[in-house]
Amino acid sequence: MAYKQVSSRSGGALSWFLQRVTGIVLLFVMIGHYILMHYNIDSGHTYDAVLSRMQNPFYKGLQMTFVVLGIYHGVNGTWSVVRDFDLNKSVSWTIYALLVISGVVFGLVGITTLMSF
Amino acid sequence: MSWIKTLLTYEKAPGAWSWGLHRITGLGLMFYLYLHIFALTALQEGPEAFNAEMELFKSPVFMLLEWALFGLVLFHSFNGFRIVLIDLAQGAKYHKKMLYWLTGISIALFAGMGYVIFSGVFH
Amino acid sequence: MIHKYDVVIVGAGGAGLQAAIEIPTESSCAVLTKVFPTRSHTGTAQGGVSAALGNEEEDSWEWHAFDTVKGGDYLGDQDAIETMCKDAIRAIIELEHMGMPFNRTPEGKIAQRMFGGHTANFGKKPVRRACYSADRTGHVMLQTLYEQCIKNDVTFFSEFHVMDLIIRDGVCRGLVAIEIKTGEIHIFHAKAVMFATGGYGRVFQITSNAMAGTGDGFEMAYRNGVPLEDMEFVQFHPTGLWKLGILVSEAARGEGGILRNKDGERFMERYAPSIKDLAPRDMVSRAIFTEIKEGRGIEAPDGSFYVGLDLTHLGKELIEEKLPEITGFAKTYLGVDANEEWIPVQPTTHYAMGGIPTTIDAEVIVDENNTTMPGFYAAGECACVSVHGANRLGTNSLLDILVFGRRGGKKIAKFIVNADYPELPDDASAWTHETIERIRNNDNNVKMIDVRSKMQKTMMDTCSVFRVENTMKEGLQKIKELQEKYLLVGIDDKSKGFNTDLLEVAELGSLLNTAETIITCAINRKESRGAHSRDDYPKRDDTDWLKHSLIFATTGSTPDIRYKPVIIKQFEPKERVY
Amino acid sequence: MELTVRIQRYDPEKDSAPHFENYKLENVNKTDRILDLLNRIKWEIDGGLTYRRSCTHGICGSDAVKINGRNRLACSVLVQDLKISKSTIQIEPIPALPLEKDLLVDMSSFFEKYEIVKPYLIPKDAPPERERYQTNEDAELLFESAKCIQCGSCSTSCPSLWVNENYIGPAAFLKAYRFIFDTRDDATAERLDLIDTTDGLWRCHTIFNCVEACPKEIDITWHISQLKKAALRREI
Repeated sequence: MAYKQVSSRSGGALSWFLQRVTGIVLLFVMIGHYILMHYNIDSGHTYDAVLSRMQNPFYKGLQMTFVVLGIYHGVNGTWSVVRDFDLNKSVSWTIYALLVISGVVFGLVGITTLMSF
Repeated sequence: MSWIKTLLTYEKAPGAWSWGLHRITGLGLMFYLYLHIFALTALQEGPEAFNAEMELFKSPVFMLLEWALFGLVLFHSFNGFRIVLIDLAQGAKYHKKMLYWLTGISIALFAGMGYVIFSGVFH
Repeated sequence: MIHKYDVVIVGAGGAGLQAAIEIPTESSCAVLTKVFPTRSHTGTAQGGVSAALGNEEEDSWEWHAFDTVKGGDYLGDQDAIETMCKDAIRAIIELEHMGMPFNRTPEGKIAQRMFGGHTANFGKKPVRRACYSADRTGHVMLQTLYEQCIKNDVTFFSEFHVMDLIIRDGVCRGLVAIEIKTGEIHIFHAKAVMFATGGYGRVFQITSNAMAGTGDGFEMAYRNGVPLEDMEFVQFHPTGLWKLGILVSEAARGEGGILRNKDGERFMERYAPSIKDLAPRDMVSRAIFTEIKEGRGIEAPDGSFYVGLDLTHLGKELIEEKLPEITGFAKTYLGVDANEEWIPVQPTTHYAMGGIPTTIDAEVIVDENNTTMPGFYAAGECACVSVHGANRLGTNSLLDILVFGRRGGKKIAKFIVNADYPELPDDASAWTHETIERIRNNDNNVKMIDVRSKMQKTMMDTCSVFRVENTMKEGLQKIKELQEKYLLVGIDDKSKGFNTDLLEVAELGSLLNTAETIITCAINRKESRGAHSRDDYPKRDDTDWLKHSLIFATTGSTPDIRYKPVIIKQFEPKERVY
Repeated sequence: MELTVRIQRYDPEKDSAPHFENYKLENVNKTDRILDLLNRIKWEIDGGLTYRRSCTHGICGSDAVKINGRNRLACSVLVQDLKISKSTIQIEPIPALPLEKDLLVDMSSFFEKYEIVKPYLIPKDAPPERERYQTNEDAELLFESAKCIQCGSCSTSCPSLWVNENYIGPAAFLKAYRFIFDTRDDATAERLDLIDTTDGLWRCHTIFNCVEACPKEIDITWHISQLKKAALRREI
């Protein structure tokens, strides 16, 4: 193998760091989500219960953060798994595009759902 | 694809296990997150649709799945925390110890969650 | 395949790399090595490299020169020793500038430690002269020099096994090598060839040397009519790991380690009252063998004997900081925790004081009148300048390769400017082809391993620390028989690429011929001096033997031995006591 | 004791694919090095067995092989150090590098990567007359990384290399660390540029296979984490 050196900074540092930052934030959001949404005395899961919770801006904000950061962390994480492989450019760009599009789509769906109340 | 053979035959130390599981749980959670978001779109279709869906989740099978999901969340969060300590603090020097401790705590929490889910205290 | 290079350096240890760095980039230079450069044996040096920097206490290059002369039992050439000790300071500073990581003093200078035979004020007391990097000095030095070669874009031919020199009419014209990967024979046509091929430790059974240390350079030169100087002087390092021979650095004693016999006695007090355990290596090795002979050795489960190297009083912290590698070896290979127990040690074949005779500029000398051979240079362990005389002081080998590797490189750089490529003979690779064909076509009835282990055992039994005429003569006889047998040795592996089976047989040829020169010279020198200790001639004899021996190959069965005077400058020979 | 050594053999001039051969050895001591076993097989049974070796005590870095599923130096592991099931020791070449013959692999890509991190001191100023001063603490920061013997155990144990042959790998990172954290060196940014790439630092996922494999017990992952932080620091 003649080694191909790709020099020039490629911004790996930032996405690597953001992955860690979002991870830590998600850790707390997750705890919040679990306790507030699922496991407390009045965490009903009926339509009405959910609806009434969603009126609370704090809850809403928390869910919004969860959706956005969760999707970012997930897409970025999956991309880093994909990037480990020595794929040819077109394949990796396709996967990248699919990941980004899916993230955007599901992000929008999630946000729309949240905003519809 | 010879890497698969290498991966399978090479001795896996705790670090390698945690890496593998972190990836698997991560991808699993990613998938679940999309599913979760998709499921919640039922909220827009009105109370009947949503409540019907919620009933589904109360079945024992889904309770098991919920418990398993919590397992993924636990491992991925705690191991993620460990990775952050390795990368940004001096965690590399204590990585195995951390893994053993976090695994211990996770198992305890996982058991606790099992009780919570199946006893139905919060339902 | 024929390559043309201004300079071809054989060996990528300290001397070879240091020489390569000195060749200007305008000239073409190739470094050939049978192992990858960073695998060279320089990397196993542990304790330090000496220079009178005076960083820890007062020191001077003259004291260093005196110690080297006295350590070598007055056989060293004092002009060369002077050159080396003076240049040492520059050499170390230059290494530091190249980025070698050293241990440091509290003020941030290069730290120095004590080492065997290095004293202040002409033998008054031990002095801190060895610059070091924990006990990996050689390793980091080799790395640093290799790094500089990468920086200078030196051309390496790694895993090329050099088989033969091309010398015709007293002129060196290049060499013949096998590319290990393909098995192909390459001819390197050169204006200048430098040998930096290292030692021959594998001639003996117990050795600290790498398996690559098979004396190829010595033998190739000798076979092609170049004499070998002072081959009888073989250094036995007193502290090799018991049975394995793996080196336990003298730094262990420099940091305060003590040798003890089975009664727990610090026996070196009896042999060298003033500097005790820090006496030169030849003395300590003899002392250990004497202790064992007189029944004060420690018996091992298998009935062999060793002595103990006691580091238990040094403290965990010092051991971890300054001697981590060797205590690691003791742990890995013998299961001995040096913090708690004595390390079992025994003398191990370590270093060749003798070798290809050279001037102080690494030009190879071909006779007793100091005539040099155009285009042939040698430096490092395979060369004999001679700075080590009859016994090398610890840390001086790393210094030797730096100083004379560099001087050789500089001399070559000057030489090639005006030199033309000498004509290449048609039969340049004939010997190599014949040898390979012979080995390939032999029936595999005589096994390489049988011949080699018999040779190693013979050398160990007849020509190690204590030597007697009769046994040595028997030894020589056996070596000659083995040389006959060697011609019948065959191989299992008939493939071309990576045929290590074939190369090991070729190396055996080098080992046997080198062994012959060692034992022949040892029989010839009828005195005891430095590492050459004769039971039948226990005294040093300056009247008859204050001279270098040069062994020449002849067409007959007995080699020719001639002599060359020792250069004495400011230090007149005196009795050697410590 | 009696022992079976199962060795992967491959002679490109004869075999189409690698295969395993078993060698029965008698009178094996539990304190024998694995290299001693290989030597015995080569010298007594089959001279064709091919592998690299030189110093025999873990400092030249020639004989990294995969022993019982993990990269180790054959000369630094004794029989007693291995968990041996069914009295068999399995020896294969280190993974992920092109196989040449038997246990011998082509290490050229490994060394190419070593060279790209500019593995030599690059100081800004001309050298002073005497040594550059450095505190012992600063010097000791380098010692662990300077222990590296380039045996290749670490890089070839890394899953990131298994799936991407362009991955620069732990050994080269360690060399980069050796200079980036040397107080005498002034080419930090230049060197970081070379490893702060998509095939560089960010493919390290702290798997610790390198640390497990390193025969010199270097905490390579720790060293890489220092490099990652250095690369990050200049971004934020």
